[in-house]
Amino acid sequence: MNFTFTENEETFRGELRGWLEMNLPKGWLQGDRKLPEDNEHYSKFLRDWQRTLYEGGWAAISWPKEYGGRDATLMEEIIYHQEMVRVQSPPLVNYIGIHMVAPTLIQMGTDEQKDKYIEKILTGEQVWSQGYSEPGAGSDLTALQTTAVKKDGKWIINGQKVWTSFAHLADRCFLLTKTSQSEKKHEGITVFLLDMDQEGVETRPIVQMDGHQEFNEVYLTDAIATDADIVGEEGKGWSVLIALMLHERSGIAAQVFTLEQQFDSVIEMAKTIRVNGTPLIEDPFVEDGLADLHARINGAKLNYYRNITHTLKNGKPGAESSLDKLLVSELTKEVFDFAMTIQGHAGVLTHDDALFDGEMQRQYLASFGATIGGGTSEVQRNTIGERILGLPKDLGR
Amino acid sequence: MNFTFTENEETFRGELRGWLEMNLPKGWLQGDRKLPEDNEHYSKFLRDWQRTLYEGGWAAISWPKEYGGRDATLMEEIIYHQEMVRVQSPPLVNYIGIHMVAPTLIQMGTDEQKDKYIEKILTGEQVWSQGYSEPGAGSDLTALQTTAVKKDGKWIINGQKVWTSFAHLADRCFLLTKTSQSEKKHEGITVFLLDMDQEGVETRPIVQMDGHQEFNEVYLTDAIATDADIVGEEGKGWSVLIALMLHERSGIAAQVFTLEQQFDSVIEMAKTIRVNGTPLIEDPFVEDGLADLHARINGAKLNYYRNITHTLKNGKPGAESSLDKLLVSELTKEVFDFAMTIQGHAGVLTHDDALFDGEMQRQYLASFGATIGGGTSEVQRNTIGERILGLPKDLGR
Amino acid sequence: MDFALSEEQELFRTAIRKYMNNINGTEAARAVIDGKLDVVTRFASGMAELGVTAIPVSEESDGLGLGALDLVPVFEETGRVLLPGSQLETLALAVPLLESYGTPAQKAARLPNVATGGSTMSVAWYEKGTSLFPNSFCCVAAKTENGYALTGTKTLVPVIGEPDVFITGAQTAEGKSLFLVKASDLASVRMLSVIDETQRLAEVTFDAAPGELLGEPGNAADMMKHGLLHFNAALCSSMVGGMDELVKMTAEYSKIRVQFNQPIGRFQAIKHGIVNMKLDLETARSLSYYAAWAVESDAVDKISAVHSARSFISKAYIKAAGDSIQIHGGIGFTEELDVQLFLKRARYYENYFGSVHDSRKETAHSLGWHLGSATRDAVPAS
Amino acid sequence: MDFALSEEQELFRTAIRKYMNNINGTEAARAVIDGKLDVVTRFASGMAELGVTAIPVSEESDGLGLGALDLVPVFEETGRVLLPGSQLETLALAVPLLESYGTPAQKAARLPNVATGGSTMSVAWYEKGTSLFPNSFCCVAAKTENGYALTGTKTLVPVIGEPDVFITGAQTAEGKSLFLVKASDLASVRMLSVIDETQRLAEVTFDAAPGELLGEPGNAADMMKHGLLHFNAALCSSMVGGMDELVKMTAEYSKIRVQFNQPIGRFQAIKHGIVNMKLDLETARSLSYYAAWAVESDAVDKISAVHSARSFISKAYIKAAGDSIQIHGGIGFTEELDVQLFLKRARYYENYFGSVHDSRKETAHSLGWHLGSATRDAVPAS
Repeated sequence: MNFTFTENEETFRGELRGWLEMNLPKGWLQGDRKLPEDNEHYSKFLRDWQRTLYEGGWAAISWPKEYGGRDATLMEEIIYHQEMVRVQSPPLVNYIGIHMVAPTLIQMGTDEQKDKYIEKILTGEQVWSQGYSEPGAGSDLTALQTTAVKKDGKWIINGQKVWTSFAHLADRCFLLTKTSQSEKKHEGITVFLLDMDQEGVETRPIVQMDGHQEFNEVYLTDAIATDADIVGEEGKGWSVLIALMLHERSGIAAQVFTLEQQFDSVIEMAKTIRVNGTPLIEDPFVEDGLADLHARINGAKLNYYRNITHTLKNGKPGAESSLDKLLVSELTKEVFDFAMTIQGHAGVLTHDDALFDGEMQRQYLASFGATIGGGTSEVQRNTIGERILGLPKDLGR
Repeated sequence: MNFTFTENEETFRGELRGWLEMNLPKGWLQGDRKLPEDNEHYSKFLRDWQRTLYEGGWAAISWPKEYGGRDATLMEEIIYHQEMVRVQSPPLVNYIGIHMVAPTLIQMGTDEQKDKYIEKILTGEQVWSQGYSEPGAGSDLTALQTTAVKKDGKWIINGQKVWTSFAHLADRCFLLTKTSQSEKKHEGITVFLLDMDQEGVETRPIVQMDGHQEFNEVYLTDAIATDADIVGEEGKGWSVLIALMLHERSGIAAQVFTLEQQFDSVIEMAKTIRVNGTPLIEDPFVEDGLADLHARINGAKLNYYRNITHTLKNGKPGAESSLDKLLVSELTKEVFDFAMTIQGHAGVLTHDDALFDGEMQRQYLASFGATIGGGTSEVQRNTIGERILGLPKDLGR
Repeated sequence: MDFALSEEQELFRTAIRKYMNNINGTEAARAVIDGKLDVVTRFASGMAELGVTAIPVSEESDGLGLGALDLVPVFEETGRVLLPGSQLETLALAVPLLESYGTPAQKAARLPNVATGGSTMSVAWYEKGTSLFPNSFCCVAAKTENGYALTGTKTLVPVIGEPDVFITGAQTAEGKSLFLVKASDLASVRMLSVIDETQRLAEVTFDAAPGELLGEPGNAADMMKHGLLHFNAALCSSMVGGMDELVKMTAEYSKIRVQFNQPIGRFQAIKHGIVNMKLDLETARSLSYYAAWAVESDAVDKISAVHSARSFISKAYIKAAGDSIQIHGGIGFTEELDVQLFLKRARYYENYFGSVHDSRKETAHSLGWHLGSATRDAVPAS
Repeated sequence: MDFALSEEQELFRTAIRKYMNNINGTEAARAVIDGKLDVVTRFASGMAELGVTAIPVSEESDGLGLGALDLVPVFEETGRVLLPGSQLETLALAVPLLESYGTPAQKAARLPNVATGGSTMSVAWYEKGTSLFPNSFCCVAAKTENGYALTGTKTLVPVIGEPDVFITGAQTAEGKSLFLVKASDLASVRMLSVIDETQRLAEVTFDAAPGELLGEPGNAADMMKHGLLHFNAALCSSMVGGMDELVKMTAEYSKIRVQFNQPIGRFQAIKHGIVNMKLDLETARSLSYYAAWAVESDAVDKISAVHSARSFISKAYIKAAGDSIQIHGGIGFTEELDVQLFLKRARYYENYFGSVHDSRKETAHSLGWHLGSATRDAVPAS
């Protein structure tokens, strides 16, 4: 058992840190991390950042070298996430392209698809979204109703997608459709690489309860794709989706480190805010609650390390790695809930009027999305119960 | 809204109090409440107590006067439970006979059955048990497998019952059997009034985790009953069971008041036990936890009062009264769990070596039965969800 | 024993709910979010026409002279639609304080006006960087020829519906005292950003503002405690109304939302989750009824009754709203649905004039747990 | 990065588990309940033969000189079968105390004997009516010609397996100090009733019992804190072993128990309940591994590592056992099944040498939360 990093790993970290210091947007490291509010400037800012990452060779470190990556080891990937979280780097606008679409195309795309997309994904020239969920297909993705029908050699796509992240900025969409009705619910699904820039595609932002608009509804009305846009085989989209998900090798590294960082800022608050001259942390309930959270957050991080160790030793993650998302997302909610409670009535103030940091109030609201998006906690518990503990499958599934 | 009792009600309370002071076993009110340990003396003690109640006219106050009851009002029943809990009266050995079997026989028994049983139930001459659960039929009573087959004019009964309370002391059993196989799971069930004193009936005590032996397994091997022992109609036992359950008019009054009393004794402990000279209650975590429990216990009691009010106004309980058992049983577990925690390591001592009252350690262990017996919390939640909130029925039921 | 609202009270609830139906749920609350503040005064007039504003005002001051129990249906129903306004502060805090501590002249000058809906009041108690409980004042009241002149800054002051008088606190030679200050005498008002956007809070400054002493000087803490018993009982009703609505909307949604070919309410994770909300709701309702009864009857256990209710319900409301969001799934996370409004409101109330721990401490002390001998709950007689 | 037990450690686990299989689950624990105390010494010898007793003893004292991590598989496996005995007290508390503070003569006199299994030790720290944390002593040690004479009464003293030496605490002129007292020098031993009947606790009295000073006089509190870091790390492993067994038996039961024509594990209330146990188990395991690593490596965050583990696991073990009883239903409430034994053991450990709140307070202080500047967790380097 050891928690040290190798010399190579530390060198890698040093190189990244040095590059970040030189290349992060101006004032970023000093705390000026405001993103532009209007869509156009926001989009440009993020695309510029991805371009910068690309030029530094830091956009897709886990990709093979031949495609412009670094063939990074798993530990390097983890260090990468640690450092990016540490500097609270701007979001990666093409996260879906870099971490999901391109690795999947590298694995199973046609040569034509690789030529057409991989480089543009890397440079950020082409931003990708994913079109999975639908109003009637949330936890149960197989219930999707968006159809693609072939007519005169073209696929005509109709339906509605929802929770399509980055769709308002995206040029392309990794789109799940139904191309045939089948008895078996995982069959008849086909994945298209859809051009978003066409008449039949309309996006409408979803306003979240925290005021942000990261997701969209996408309306598809006779949108068009071709055979060349199909990933893998027609009707075998479900296995493409599974393959895509397996590309997230480093799992929820970013969320683990972000949670840790957010907790640290709550600790900082408890040490800073004084009530009648006494720091909050001196309240025994505050101390006790934070120590409890500390233990559980550390436990979640250590679970993650244990799972990483398993991957390092066995080449692939063990079953227990599916616990990580559930633990981290629920802890995120708890941390902010507790942070709200201990601020007293002043905790209702937000933005510039906040007691400590108005962003905390927004993060509290945002935290409710953590146990819904990417698989609700309920679905996660079913999966863990059935896959890890071997409990009988749920009725109705 | 008012919480006062009428003059009649207070007179009733006074009469009962006076009678209890005169008639409780010697030393009982002063705290000498030890029951005999060996079965024979235990049984005699409890039968004597029931006889005393009977002679005072306090054994079955809610029964009609013609059967030896008092035609007590609901409020009088509640006052009765309050007072019995207040003096921590000895258990009513024939609880099942008094509160369930006899009222059911009064409602739907034959004249012969009434003549044969009612008075003996009242006097305690005949103690009753109930034979519902089986090893394979716990939460799902309809899965029962004990059969009664008619042969030469007699019913031959075979099977196994479990969780049969008081069976080791009982003379008779209110027994659920299957007399025909039916597609519909609530059909083909017949209730017999079984004589326990026969060769085909063998009882074996179940040792509970708290060391007590209140329940039994009952093995039925060619046990015999006659047509005259059937309650209601052959094959319609399920409706007999429902009728029987409806006779618990005052609901969980005894449990509500017991919970309140147990909580008071935890408060007493927190005020009494000193750590380095300071009472436990001065520990902010103890104070906070107990105040939280106080609120919820009071809430459960007030819910009960609200439901009683509903019964008083409408002649029958409202749907919400089904919440009472769930709330009280879960709170009982929480109270003792908390009581264990705050005693520190000395909390592991029990009996005469206990820090405060060794009975508390046993009650902690016993509390785990509260959310299992009489319908598990899981089943209760299903029932509430479906009957009160109108949620869809569980799959598989 | 009769633990239920009276027929008249339930009838009044029906009247209010009927009026609320015109609002179409949270429409008024959403109007405030959109900056359309005129709805506040419009609905305040509506409430006055229904007679709500006269309920707690004594008959001598042209009110109905009714008690805390009569406010229960009112605040359950306003809480159900998150009605924006200062009803709670006016009717359940300012009025009880004036009724208990005001001089005949003070009452005559203000209460009839409140009863008719012509005036609303608010409180300015919090200061920056002092206690989380609003009884630490740095604000100073200097004696003048006619009364007092207040100087200092207050924050977290509810100003929705433009109250014309604030009850505020300041230091005097005799200690912490309460004062009435007219809205027109404020030196400045700076609006604050609030997580519950259906509220309007401000930081206000007094610059030698004329203040009318309320009650005895030096007696602020006791008066606030007294006023807050009334306030918390009413606040609990408002939260119960919100919880009731949450249980309803969540149960309904779980019957119609289908996933895996099943209405999600069929899955025990969902079903039992909603049942837990229902359990909390009924406990909350019982505790809030009893709190109102105890305040109205001046029962010996009124402090523990109110603070038991408050400590339980503050937490339960937040939990119900959070669980409702989870059960609604993605759509519950959007601004489109009302669930998030209830969550923000629940959070807004959590520490309003005291935390859950504060209320539990009040409960423990009022029950005599620290005195070495137990006092029993007044109900039932036993 | 390598966060896993080594191959050797896992091999050792296999050996111990194989040996434990002969015990047939909780048979040894149940034997103690039935008063058959000879099993304790029998299994103690067995453990010694496996080399377990030599693990923490240094090579100079004829031990293996291994660290806290090597005890992890040992205590997970003994915890899994609730092995009765004083292994925890001897190997994870007395040995570390002697190794750290014993004189060469004290070590030579006792440790080789412990390593071979010839001797077991225990601690006598609690006194009646003092602190819930066992560092308040009224017991007195008077200086004599040869050493000290101890007088007083200790309670909650583990005496299972007849330990021949007790480490105890008493007041001296220099303050609270630790002493070694031979079992044969006890004036009286009175057995106590314990909720976990697989334990044997006694009240013992010293009447001028000869005591050998351990470490510096007046230094008891620090020594105990040091010893308890070792102890708590090992205790956590023992609890993790119990939790692991609970998850297994509960999951298995839920697959075979049929109600409503379904294995009950199909119902989400049951399924998610077991998943929650599993989540806690994995967190507990990670925290316990890290605690052992931190103790073995003398890491800067060893205090928070150990107390984070302890505070989480003490609670999680009780919860797992309670939930397991509920999921087992009626049969889980009987003495027949093992679940209740785990519950009683979990409860037994809950406050053993410190409560959950104590551990959280230790965590907070060791992380510098009260110093005005945060110290970061040592892992990962960042």
